[in-house]
Amino acid sequence: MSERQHSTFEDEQLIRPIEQTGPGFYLMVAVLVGVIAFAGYTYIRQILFGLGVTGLAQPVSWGFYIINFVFFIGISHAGTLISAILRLSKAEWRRPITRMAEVITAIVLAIGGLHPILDLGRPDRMLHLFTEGRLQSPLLWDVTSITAYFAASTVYLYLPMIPDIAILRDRGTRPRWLYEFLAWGWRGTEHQKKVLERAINILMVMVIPIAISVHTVISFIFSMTIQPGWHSTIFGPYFVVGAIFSGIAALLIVMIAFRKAFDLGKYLKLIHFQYLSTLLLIMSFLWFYFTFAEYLTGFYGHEPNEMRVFLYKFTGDYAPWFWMMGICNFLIPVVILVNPKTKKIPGILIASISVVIGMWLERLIVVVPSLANPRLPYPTGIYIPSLTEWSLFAGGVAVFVLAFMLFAKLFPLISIWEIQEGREKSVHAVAERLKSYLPDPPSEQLLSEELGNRR
Amino acid sequence: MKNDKIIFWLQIASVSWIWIFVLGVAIWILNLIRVAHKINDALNASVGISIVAIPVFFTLAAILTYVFVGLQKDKHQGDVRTNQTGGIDSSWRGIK
Amino acid sequence: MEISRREFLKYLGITTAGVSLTGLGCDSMWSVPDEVFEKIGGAPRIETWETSVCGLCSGGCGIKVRLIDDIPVRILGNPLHAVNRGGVCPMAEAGIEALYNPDRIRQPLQRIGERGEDKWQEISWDEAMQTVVSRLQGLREKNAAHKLAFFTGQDNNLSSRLNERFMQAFGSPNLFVFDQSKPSTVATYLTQGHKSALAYNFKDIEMLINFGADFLDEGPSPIRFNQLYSEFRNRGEGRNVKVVHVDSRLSRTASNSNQWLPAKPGTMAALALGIANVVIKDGNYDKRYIKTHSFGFDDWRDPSGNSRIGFKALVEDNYYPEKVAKITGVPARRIVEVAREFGAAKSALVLAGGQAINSSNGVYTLWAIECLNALKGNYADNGVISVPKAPPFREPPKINVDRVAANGLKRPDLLQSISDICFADDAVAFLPKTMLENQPYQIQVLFLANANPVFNAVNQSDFAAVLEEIPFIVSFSSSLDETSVYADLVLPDHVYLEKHDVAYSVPMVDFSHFGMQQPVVAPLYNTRHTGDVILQIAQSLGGTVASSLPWADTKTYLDDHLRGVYETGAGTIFSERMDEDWLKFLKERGWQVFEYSTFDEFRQVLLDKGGWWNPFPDPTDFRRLVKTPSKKYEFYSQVFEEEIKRHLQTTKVSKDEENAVLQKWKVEARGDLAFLPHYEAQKLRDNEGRFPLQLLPFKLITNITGEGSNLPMLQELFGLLTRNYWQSWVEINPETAHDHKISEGDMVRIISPKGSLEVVARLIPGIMPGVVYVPFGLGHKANGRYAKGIGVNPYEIFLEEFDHLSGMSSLTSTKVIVEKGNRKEMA
Amino acid sequence: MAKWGMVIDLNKCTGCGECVTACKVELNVPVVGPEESAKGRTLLCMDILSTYEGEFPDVKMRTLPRPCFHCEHPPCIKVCPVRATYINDEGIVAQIYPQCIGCRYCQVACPYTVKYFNWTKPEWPEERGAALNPDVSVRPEGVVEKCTFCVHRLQKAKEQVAVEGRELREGDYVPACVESCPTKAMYFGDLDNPKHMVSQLKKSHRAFRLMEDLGTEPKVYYLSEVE
Repeated sequence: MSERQHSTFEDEQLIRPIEQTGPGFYLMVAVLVGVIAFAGYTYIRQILFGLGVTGLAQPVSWGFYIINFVFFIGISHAGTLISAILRLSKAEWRRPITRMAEVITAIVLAIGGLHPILDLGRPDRMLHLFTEGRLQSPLLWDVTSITAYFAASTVYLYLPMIPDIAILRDRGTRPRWLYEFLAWGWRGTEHQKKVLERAINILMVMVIPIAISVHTVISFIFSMTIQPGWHSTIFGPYFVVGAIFSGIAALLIVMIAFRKAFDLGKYLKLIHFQYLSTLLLIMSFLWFYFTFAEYLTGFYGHEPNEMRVFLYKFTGDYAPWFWMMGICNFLIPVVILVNPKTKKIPGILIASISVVIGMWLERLIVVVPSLANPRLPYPTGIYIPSLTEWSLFAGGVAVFVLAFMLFAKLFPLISIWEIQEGREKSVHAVAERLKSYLPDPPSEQLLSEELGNRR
Repeated sequence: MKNDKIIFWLQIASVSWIWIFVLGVAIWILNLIRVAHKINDALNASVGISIVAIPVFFTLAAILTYVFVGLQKDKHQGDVRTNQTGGIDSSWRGIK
Repeated sequence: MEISRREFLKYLGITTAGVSLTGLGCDSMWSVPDEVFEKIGGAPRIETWETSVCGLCSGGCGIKVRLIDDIPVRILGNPLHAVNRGGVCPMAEAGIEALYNPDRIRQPLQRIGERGEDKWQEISWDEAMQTVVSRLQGLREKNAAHKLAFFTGQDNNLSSRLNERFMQAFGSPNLFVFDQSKPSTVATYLTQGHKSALAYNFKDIEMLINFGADFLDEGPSPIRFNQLYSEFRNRGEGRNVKVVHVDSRLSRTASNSNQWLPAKPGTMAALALGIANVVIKDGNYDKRYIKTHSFGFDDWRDPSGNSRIGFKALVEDNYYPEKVAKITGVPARRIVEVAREFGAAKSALVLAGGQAINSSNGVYTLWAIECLNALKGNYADNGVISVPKAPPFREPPKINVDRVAANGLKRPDLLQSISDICFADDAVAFLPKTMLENQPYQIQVLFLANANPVFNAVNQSDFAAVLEEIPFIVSFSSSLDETSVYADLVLPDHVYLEKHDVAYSVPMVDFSHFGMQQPVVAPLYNTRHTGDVILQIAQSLGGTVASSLPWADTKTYLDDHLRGVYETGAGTIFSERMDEDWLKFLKERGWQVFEYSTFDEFRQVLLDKGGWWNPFPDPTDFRRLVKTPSKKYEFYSQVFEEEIKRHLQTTKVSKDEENAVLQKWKVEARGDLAFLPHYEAQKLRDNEGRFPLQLLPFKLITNITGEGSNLPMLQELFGLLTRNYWQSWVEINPETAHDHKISEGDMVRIISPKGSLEVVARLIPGIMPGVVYVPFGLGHKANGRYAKGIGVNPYEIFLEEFDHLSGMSSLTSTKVIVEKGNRKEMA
Repeated sequence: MAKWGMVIDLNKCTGCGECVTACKVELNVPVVGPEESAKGRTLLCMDILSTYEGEFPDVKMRTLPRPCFHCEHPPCIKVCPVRATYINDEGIVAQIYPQCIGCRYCQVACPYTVKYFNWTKPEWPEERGAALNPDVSVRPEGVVEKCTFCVHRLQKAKEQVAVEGRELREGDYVPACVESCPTKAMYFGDLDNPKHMVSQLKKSHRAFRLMEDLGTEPKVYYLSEVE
């Protein structure tokens, strides 16, 4: 009986990776666990010997951990925000994308959110944040808003997954108890659907400001200080734009990877990539605009301290990174994505990878040069990260990939019900909607009058 | 079924957990306000943040609870396991 | 943002905000106490203060040591001390680390490895003493007492006088002092015929021209000069001292002066004479003094009726500002300005040091500079320059000399046989020349105390070779420095905080004074005061040696000297609220300032207050002091003529003979010019321009002697201003660096014909183009974990050039090339 | 309440570095050693900044002793997430070492870069034993530290004064750097007390503070050099 059931199920392909596991999966998991274990080892070493094992020093006392914190949280904007915006704007092409986007958010947020702990000199005193926290500090704003965003995006990931979980439950996929538990008794009745839809709609509206607040608040860590290169009002929106920018790129990479791995070409069509990469292109321009505005104000004002940081980035020690950032974030994506010939999957992949690298560099460019150029005549410090920092960075990425793979093992990466809903309802709904955008057809009377006049 | 009962209670527990979490956050923030008030240090900042943060968390918990309660209503409608068309797509069709 | 502190702390549950006062200071709520932290806790914490004298350089600064439960924890300046007046330098402050240095020698050591291999075996004091005594007895039995040599360091304390006494009683003339900060007296001798060290009274001067003496970093007693230089510009409107500094590097001394005249290295004589030229032309000199108290200023006729050239004509003809500007690189306008100001000043002083002394033309340079003082009449009785008397210590009993000792003392010392230097007093650097050839005899036993020529001499490798050959070497060092590792036996001395001594007559201080050094803590290890060891050796040797050194220990020896001060009642013990003027007031009215009923009381007060001084010295009568043939200050040095005569052991010297001697002493001038101060260009070996840059060393207040390298605190603050901690660097002018394709922070290799160094480049605009500077003090090959292998020692690559008149090493004669190294500096 | 502040007369300062050494000894600031030092981890709660002006031969070197400026509006305390750094009502900006979680935000936020982080465990040779200043706690690794104006001395002075039953006088409380300055270039006292030297000196036409435009209101004044 079940054989027949499976064969008739239209979106069988989406479920298959959950029920079948190849050797590649295990190999991949082994490699990732290895990387994570090494990162764990270096972190334990850091706890034992203190932050001295990093490349941090005076005056560059923030480095990779903070850079990665900002970077990962930025990536997390891929998901919930994009999916919420697309849902809200009723963009029908969103259907196969939203789930992946939301998963990225939840996982990366967890990883990014833990990064400040890596950065602590005394992680054993973490609890002081809860007993003695001081809400005037932007770090606590971060704690609050990241917690809120994590909670919201987890809920936002979970609720639309309920119907899909119910499918898995009904198919009897193992572990059954898990799906039974998570399905929350979904039967797909009219009432249930209404409840879910309403909840999703509220969340959709709510999650957008939370997401924006998160990256704004992260930018506040820097812009609330009075340090040259940081103390800028543009930082909030600038960081948000950068976050969405890197988020889209990360989403594209994940989509391309899983399209290949799970053979999802049927669902993730070129058009999806092209739409999304158009968004990426827009964000690239927007990012450039913000960068330009940010640096022009600094340059034009020509305040000496500001200028020192500025020159350090443009012509000084950080010039290679700075210009590479410009190339990665603007030149490469624009060149590739403007030309329809290169705006194909390989091109998009290259553009996305370049943007992710570029955005990481941007975080580096934000954090280090301001610290390396103190106002008073101290020596400018060169920051060279140590193996510990690199391995923890690799560990962070590995945790992300592993968690994503495990998620894909347990749940469908593409929202089955949304695809089905699209197939069954939206074609008609969109036609209706489109009709409502168009000018109304002329009435009979007017038509005949017109004809009469001609005669 | 006994299994169903256990799962139901687990579900209840998970929904309560979100409330515990939300309450925890609220208590934490209120505690910080209390501390700030006590030593007269950055009280307004604390209050300002609490005004924004606490409602957000409560709304989240409320939405989750709303969905949970809402789904419970039709929990046993149509035994899906005997449904020939397979899975939830039948119910979508039914709606249509 | 206002927090009521009390409430805040109450809330946090801690009482002292991160700094503890009682108990652990941190609340148990959070604290994770460290072991060190716990160590501090517990004891009753009784705070006491002890005065003493810093022993890390020859500055003799008074210190005040803070003790908690009798453990010294901090060193501060003794505010009552007349020399340093409460100030100390970073070196003194870090002295606490000398006491607790983990690499101190804790027990007598006997060498078990090869010479210099640094392998040792601990032995008992008795055994060690027995070895030393039997060796010395052996020498005396063979009637070879002179074959004992003693190398010491600073000599301005009473225990070093004990060493001198021991050497005389034993019968050896070979005691040599290796003190870098000792001012050279050769120029004084040439012009005035005496070798007294001069001191200066800065109280009423209006202008000071400093030729190359980096007083603020090198001292003697650098902190005194820091105070003086600070005071110079804070005397109040119109009373400030105008300070002009001449040097090729903008040192801290230069930057604390009003004007910096960067003269090329080795050309200071020309600059001094250029200033003299303007002063003489303007007639702005002390004509009365020159007329009545000087010789050789104007042209003169010798007894045979020949016309001889005088200083005035020499200067007027040869050292006009434009020419001097060409030689020195200082614009003529500047020279004239400074000279006019100098001439116009009612009281102006000229000082010299650093590269003015340590260059191959050092004596002529110093001489030229001294002449400026003479032009201002400073050697008259205006009180600016004086020769301070030693404190009125009681003279110890006469030394008994037996036959063996008398024989030994009759022998020439090791330097007397060197013919190619004129004055051997400061010529310790020439010791290897004779010792390597066992001339005039071979040294059998060598004592080392505070002397480290294997580190701080430019011919250090020669010294090492000398030490290899000496049959028996005893070191009294408290740490295994470069020289001590060659010893056969190490009899460790106390660290200065553990011993008694009296430090007196700090160079350049114009009043007589002494500071009491006393143990502030019981010796931590099984070490002994070198004075005690010397006395004990003397006792064991018996006979006249024992009877000449009759004291049971150093303390009684010191007390014996102090009795003299007590009995004469001169001067006063340092005291609170008794400034100089008030004391003078009392003294003038014939009141004894303090009286003590017993010597013990006097001694106790001395120890409490830290020392004694005589703030109202009698003015020096230079007329009585000057011992030249003309009985006057000699611009034209007849003393030098006499010296040549003595050297040739004739009374009549022919021109050829004279020229031959001058040739030997590397003097280029002939005839009258050789006997007048003049500028002689240095001959620098640069192998056809292969070595385009000149290398000079400089010193830092954070490690004045180079012996502070085993104190981690000083290593960490070594290059405080350039931020080169725990490392050496080279200072280069940005232009020069650009020409050699070197940028800030590059690792560079400095190559001289003798060797090469690898250091970090620092581009500093205050360095003359074409000259590079490397700090002295690091690059130890021994001396403990903190010193060894850190930084480089520039002396390793300095050429072994000397001033053959004084025998001093020349530090301005080395040319180098600076090449970019391979690796970039981290940090 | 007193407002403790410092005046540094640059015309008197010769840049000898004694204040730096005194600070290191008084506050038990550890020596970090050559490797750590090369990485730029030297701890100097008191520091001397030196700059060169002009080009050869018209060069001037300036030295500027730099303690913590104990700002009246310190940017560091605003950002501390756990109240490990705070300003007390006598104007001293202090750091509570047992409270600090080592996030280094204050260090990053300080426009004067006066805060330092203990990257490694502070170590002294075993032989040194208890020969440290018992009035000041030894920092654990992983916390930020700074110049405290030797606030432990204030407490000692207050206890002393209480025993003697009198008011706190000028000179009862001075930090180690001021106490040890050989050229007496540093003054310390109550900026609000017109009788104290510092409150007179801060009105001098030579007085200035670093980066006054930032509005941090430093409580360390400098008296400029007289040319």
